[in-house]
Amino acid sequence: MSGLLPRLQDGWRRATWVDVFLVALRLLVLGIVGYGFVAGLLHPRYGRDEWASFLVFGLVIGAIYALIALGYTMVYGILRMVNFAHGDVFMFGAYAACFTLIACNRNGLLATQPALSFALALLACMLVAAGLAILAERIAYRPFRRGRAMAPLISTLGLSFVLEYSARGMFGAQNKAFPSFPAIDGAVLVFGLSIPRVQLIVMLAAVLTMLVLTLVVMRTRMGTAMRAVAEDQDAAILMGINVDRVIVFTFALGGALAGVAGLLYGLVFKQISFFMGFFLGVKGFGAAVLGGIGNIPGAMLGGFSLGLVESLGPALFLEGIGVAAPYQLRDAIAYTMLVMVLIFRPRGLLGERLAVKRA
Amino acid sequence: MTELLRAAGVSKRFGGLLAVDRVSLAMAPGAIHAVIGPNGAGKTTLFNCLTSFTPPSAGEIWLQGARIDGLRPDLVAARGIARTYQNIRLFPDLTALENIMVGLGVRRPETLLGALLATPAHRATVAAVEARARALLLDLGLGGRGDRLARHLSYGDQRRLEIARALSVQPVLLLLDEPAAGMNPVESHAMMELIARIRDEHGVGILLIEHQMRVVMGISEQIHVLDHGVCIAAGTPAQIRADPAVIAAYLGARAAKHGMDALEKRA
Amino acid sequence: MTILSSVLPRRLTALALAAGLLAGPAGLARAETLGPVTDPVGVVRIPRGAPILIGGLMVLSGPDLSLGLDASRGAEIAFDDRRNVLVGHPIRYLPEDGQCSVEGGQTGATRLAANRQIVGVIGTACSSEARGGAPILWNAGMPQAVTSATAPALTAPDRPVGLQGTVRFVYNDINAAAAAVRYAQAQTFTRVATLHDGSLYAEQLVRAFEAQFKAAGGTIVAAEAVAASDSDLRPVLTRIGTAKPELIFAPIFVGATAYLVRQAKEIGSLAGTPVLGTDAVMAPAFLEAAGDAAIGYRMTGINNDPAVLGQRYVDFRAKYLAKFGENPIGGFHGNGYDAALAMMLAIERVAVKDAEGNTYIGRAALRDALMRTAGLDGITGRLSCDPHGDCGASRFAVFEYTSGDPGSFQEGKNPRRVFQ
Amino acid sequence: MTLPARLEPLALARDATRLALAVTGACAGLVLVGLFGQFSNRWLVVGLLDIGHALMLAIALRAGMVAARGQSWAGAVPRALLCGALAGVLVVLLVMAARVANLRWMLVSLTPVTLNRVGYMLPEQQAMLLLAAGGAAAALLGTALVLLPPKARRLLMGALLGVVLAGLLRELIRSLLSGLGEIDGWAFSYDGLLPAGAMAAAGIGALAAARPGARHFAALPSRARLALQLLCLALLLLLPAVTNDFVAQVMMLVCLYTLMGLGLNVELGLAGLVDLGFVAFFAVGAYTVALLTAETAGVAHLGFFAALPFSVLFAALAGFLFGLPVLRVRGDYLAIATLGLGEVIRVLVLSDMLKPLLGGAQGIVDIPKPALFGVILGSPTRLFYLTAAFAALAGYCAWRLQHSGIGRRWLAVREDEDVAQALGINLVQVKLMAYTIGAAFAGLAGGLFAAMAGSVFPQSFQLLVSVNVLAVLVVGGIGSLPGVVVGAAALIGAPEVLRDLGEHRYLIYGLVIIAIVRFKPEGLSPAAIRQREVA
Amino acid sequence: MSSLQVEELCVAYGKIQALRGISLQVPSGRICALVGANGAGKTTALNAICGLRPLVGGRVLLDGRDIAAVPPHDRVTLGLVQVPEGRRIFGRLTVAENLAMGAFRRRAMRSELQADLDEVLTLFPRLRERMAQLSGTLSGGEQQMLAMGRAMMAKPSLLLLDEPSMGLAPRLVDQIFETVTAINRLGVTVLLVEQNAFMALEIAETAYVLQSGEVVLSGTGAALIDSEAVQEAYLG
Repeated sequence: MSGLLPRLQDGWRRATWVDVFLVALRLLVLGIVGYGFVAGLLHPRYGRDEWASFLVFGLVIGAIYALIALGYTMVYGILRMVNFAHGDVFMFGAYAACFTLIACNRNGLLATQPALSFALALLACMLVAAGLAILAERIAYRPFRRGRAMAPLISTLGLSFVLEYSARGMFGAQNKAFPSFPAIDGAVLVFGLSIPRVQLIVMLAAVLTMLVLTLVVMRTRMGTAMRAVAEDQDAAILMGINVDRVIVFTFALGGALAGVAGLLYGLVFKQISFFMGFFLGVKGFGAAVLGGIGNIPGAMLGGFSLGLVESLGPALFLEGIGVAAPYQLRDAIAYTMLVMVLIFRPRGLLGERLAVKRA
Repeated sequence: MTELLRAAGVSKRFGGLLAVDRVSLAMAPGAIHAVIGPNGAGKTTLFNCLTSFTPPSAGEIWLQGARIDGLRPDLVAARGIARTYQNIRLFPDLTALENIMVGLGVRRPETLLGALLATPAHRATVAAVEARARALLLDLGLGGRGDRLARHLSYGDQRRLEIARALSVQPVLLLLDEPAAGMNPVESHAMMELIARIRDEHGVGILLIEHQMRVVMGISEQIHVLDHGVCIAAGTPAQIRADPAVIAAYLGARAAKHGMDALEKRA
Repeated sequence: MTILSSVLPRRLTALALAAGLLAGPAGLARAETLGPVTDPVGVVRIPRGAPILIGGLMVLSGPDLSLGLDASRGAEIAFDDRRNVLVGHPIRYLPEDGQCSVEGGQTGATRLAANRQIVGVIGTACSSEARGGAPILWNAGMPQAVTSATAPALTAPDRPVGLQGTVRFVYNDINAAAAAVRYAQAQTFTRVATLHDGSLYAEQLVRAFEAQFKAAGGTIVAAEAVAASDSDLRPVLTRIGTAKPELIFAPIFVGATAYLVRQAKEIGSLAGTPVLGTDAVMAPAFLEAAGDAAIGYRMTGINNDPAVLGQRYVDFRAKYLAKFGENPIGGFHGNGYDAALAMMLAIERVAVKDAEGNTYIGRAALRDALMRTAGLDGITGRLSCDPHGDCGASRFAVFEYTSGDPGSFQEGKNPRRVFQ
Repeated sequence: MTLPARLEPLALARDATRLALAVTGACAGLVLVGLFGQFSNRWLVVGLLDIGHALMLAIALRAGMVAARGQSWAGAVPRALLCGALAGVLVVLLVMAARVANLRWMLVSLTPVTLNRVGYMLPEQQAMLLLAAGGAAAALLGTALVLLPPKARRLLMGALLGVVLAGLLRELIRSLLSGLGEIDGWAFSYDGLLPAGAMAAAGIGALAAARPGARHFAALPSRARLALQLLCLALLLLLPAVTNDFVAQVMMLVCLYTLMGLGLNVELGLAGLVDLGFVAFFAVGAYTVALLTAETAGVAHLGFFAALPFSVLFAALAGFLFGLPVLRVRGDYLAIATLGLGEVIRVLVLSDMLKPLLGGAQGIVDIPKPALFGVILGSPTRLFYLTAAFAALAGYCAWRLQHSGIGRRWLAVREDEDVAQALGINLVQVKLMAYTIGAAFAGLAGGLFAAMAGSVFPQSFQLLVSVNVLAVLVVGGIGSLPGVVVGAAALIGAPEVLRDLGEHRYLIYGLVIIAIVRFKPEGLSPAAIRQREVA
Repeated sequence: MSSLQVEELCVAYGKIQALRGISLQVPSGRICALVGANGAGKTTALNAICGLRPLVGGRVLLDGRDIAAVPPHDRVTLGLVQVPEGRRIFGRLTVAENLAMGAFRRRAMRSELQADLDEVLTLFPRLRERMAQLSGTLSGGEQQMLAMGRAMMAKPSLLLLDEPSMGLAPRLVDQIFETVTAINRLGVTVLLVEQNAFMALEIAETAYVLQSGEVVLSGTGAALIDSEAVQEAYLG
């Protein structure tokens, strides 16, 4: 690049002590990561199978993060607001799927018609979650459409409490076992690695869902309208688009995806609880921001990267340093990565640069 | 006499769009210049380059002999450039007085400890700042409105308050972005007089963007006409008024002939 | 002493305090004589016909509520079993939320302590609650029957004054860890991995186990930890797998253990490795969460005489389901029941009635009676207290689940005893 | 617009049915989430009304208010009566349906006992009649609340509120009044408020609502009013001393959150920096005091007052070091970045890695209570005064800062970063100062917390704390100093006082947050400057 | 084809009166121009007509019917379509998608939409070759064409054009104005807001000159072209 040298000179002219600090910070983090990585390589603890397992685990949990992140990102894309209750929408989706499957199990449908049961559960979780997401829009967003950003944030926070403890009151405080699905038990051999079938199915289902979403957003009338509203609400109104309806649709779509995530979560982890929405919601939010909030492919990328970092990170970076119980620190690794990405790429991995014209 | 401001070949590119294209201008201390041009001609972008809000892609900007392009905006302000905005950008939830005290405070910073303990030195500073702020308000015809929230001031008052706030940082160069926008002729005239008075009393150079030609022609010593980012003409009001390129830019290319005819008729 | 005269000095002290004169330190309630009873700590007078108040201090909300709410419900059933009547007075049970934190325990305890009519408290559920709450409660002369706070420090011989009102109806970490070590040795395991979830309880147990196991000549091949909110334990299990342990000691709670046993089955290298936990998981709730993956899972538990169990627990569960609409949600409902039972029995032993039918209970006497609980046939087993207030039986056995059906839960059969 | 007369009954029936359905839905929700089940065996007024049914009646009352909207007496009364009665019948029908359908495998709160309690254990027809009558009466009351002349409305409202408050806050009231004489027996029993007490409470409520002194108060010179207000404040401060330790404990928590709220207010309210990792600085402060004072930690064994400055200092330092890189991030991105930092700190504190220093999950115990001139500040009351003193100090600092040039610069940056920068304000410096000062306040709160708790555990430093502080701020009114106190009292104090809610605490907490934000989006006590302008 | 009647329109931004009671008549099938300097209130007037700005006073009548109760997005189905200032195309959508958004409210047969699309592409042949391109990457002139084409896909009977020539090279300006007359010939009433006054006045049958939120002059386009008042309005 020909402009590099002048840019460097220019940069030096403008550098402040903050920049120096940031460079030092970057070097420090890179140094720790690099040291841990190299030291880990020198004393290999894991074989090929373990690494492959880490990869698969990361992709599976990443797929669930990604599905949750999509809901955050779509709503943010349109309203520039964060929906704290989204994690609980996910939780309700999981409960809906769980109870549908239990009902199927009670009348024997689960054993005789596994595909139908699955379809019913899918339908139930998507409907319930979409319905709750619409409720969230009604209660926590519509009244504040033109207000300050803090009010909807806090009101969705309140809604999150309400949903969580309603679920506790309605469904009980115990960990609920997700009905087992004999049809998808067992493992398959992929490239000589034994991978549980359910994980393959979940990954597949997640990818399929994302494909469907992409099709909906990219190919349908409503999806195009969503993108149009996200970009310019007034211009969309001038095209006759009912912005309110598009927003409701967006919430419903995000909710449905969270519902699917709930079902898949249940299939993989086989138990659900009223409290799980909070943690997974925060992670999903993190994944959305990591990818660049408001950006749909970004949410997917963010979800998978977060999942992979959580599953691979401790083995990759902390193993070599000799930290005690590295997997206890995986949230710390995940959040550190998130913070680092935000510091050095303030709009996330795929986020756009600051809007060009402001004044 | 050194130049107050010199811009040489300033360009600003946004993606594929060249919003400002090699614009040069020079101002003497205490001069009043105007930048005019149709919507989207790059006038505000030029202001943004001068204040470093969006640093220019190319070119150099010198203020009183020191190079300032690419400097952090607050440092540019410290060197003595202050501005107002096309769509008024006051601090709406601060009072008029506080709006001005923000600007004054930058030049007379308070210490944390002083503020916490209310030391005599601190109280003296505060008193001085407040007195100065009230004087500025009075000066711009806003006396008695100091304790009202900026958002609740009338439009004309908001415009004047914005100018007062810009003056509070004791600039050597004041950039005014459409100071008379949305005003009726009487108000515009008053604004024109105010601008001239500010120049005389505060000794600042003034560069303004304005669409109301009455204002521009009335007070500017030099006018720069921008079209598509290019400076297509520069000169005294009389020169500009007669420049066919200017008329073409404003009224439409094909109508330039008409415009000339009309002008000639009037002349 | 009338209420008026007991309150006035307090108010005067308070006013003096407000004026800036800080009075002397508050100590234990002073010796008191009321009616026929004299007690070094204080006496509660329950007028004829008035209810007898028993407090509760357990986590009832937030992520840990399955510890406390479960125990609190167990206590409620114990009161129900007595038709809510004790020494001729109706029982009023006043549960407070300790939020499984120091500050929550403190706030809940202050609220209970403010109600001078409360004779004793069921709880705490978490050791951190006990840290915050126990001194306040005992300062007010209220002994506590602990349901699931297992930190050894709570009943250590040299415990501070504030903890001396604490009587524990759950096992003590050191004993449970010792039982686990004995089991590992008996199985001639030398390579053991440990796992905790960052909770006070699990971390403490793991550390106690590690120390004792190493002292006995064993090797800890992996000492791992996860976050309490983790549901994906497979990466950490993979890591444990590379150390090739013969046993995984993971004394974590119902939800996390269910994740653990399910996911351990998915890790090839851990397919045959047994997992050992504690009493906390000896509950149908665990089978409900873990299903068939529970089969083969082992835990340390009180070594009960089958005669004291059996039908009683089945009845208990039916009552729980009828009253609360769900099966027991955690592993400490039995401890809650037993703590309440012990409290009631202790009250009965020390309560004195006067001629008008008023009842008097000495606070120190109640604590001592609680501490002298012996041979109590509870839901969790036959309980006898040691001199320091540890009443969770110190005789341990190891149990193993044989079926994943929650309906088949019956101590002795599923889980069955595999070692004692 | 007037409808043809024959359509009137139809519109009436439609309105009433719609409302009745809404009421039924709300009541069903009450039962489903278990609120009814828990509260139906607690009396609001002993022998007359339990809290569970009181909640149902409140819903019907609200429906009556809605029914009266835009109506005259003639239109409203039949609507209300019909709606209330219909809802009563529907609720009983739902109960019958629930018995038949038996969904207990899914919905755990539908226990037979609870279902029976809905209808007061009566046979179905009688239950229907009773609930219908109750619903109609409550709806009628709601209608009356809207349509009565203002003065009568105020009286009625006051009486109702009086009873409800007396019923819910009975323990607080009893402990407050216990000094005045024997009120147990006629006003309160162990089960709650007695009918006679309820009458008295209604009378007092109505009297308070009539506000006989309001006009005199308004007529007082401003100086006297200020003095009166200060007197009220002083009385409030005396409350813990004259009541009991529980009140002191709750007020101390309120003060602690006020302290944190003041810190976050500097960051968010003044400088506009959204911070969801605020708890990190709180933790730094708490652990500093713990490490420096605890006998078990073995670092320094300082006294509390010697250690406290360090906790402020270290928290401020942490704020500075975090702020430096993170403050380049804007808006919602800043929220998640700070959230991440907070979580990283919590995980590290908890970790086995740092266990040798910080104790891991076992935390640090045996932190001595503060001692001032040889007096040990051990009781909640004394700790309350200590915390209140520091909160007042912090409040004074915050007030000084807000009204200084520094505060104005923060406000300018919050209102418009670009313009502030163009005025010569160094954004990095100004934001960093806000962040550091906010962190220092949190550190102070943390230090006090450690002393109050006597031990610190990582579990006390959850994300929820940051979120609560944020909610305190928003509920109180962002940028308003009195708002912080009001918000802390509303969100931290009120739930503690209403501890009877037990396991449903967070459910109610969430509902209250939604309601406050919905109906008072500027907060309960918005920034003074706005009030001044409005007046 | 629709007629538009605006009576005593008043709009305010907070305390600032942006329109102080303007009245306009746009007869069916005609081109009407609204000219004036920056800040005169032209764009505000269009936004008020479309319902994007609440009215403080006055009425907007479309074909004689008061449309105050019609929400802005439903005004499109009445045939009232605006091409906003600065084009406001959806830059992250393709050209084809942008055009499809224009037809968002139409429940027409696929074949009918295709026919309309063909018609629009005949008006703007440049767009045909760029159908799959992200519209944010188009040049300024192409974006203007797209904005107009998008509006045409809504089958307007009254088209409001806000500064279609802004920021365009003179050659393109000519082209745009030719298209405007072509659109008008297709039977669409046009209300044209322009800074490029002479150009607008040349093609407009009637015109209004706006200054500081008031109509200061009106008449036929041809009559206004030579008036000094227009000059005055621009060059002071």
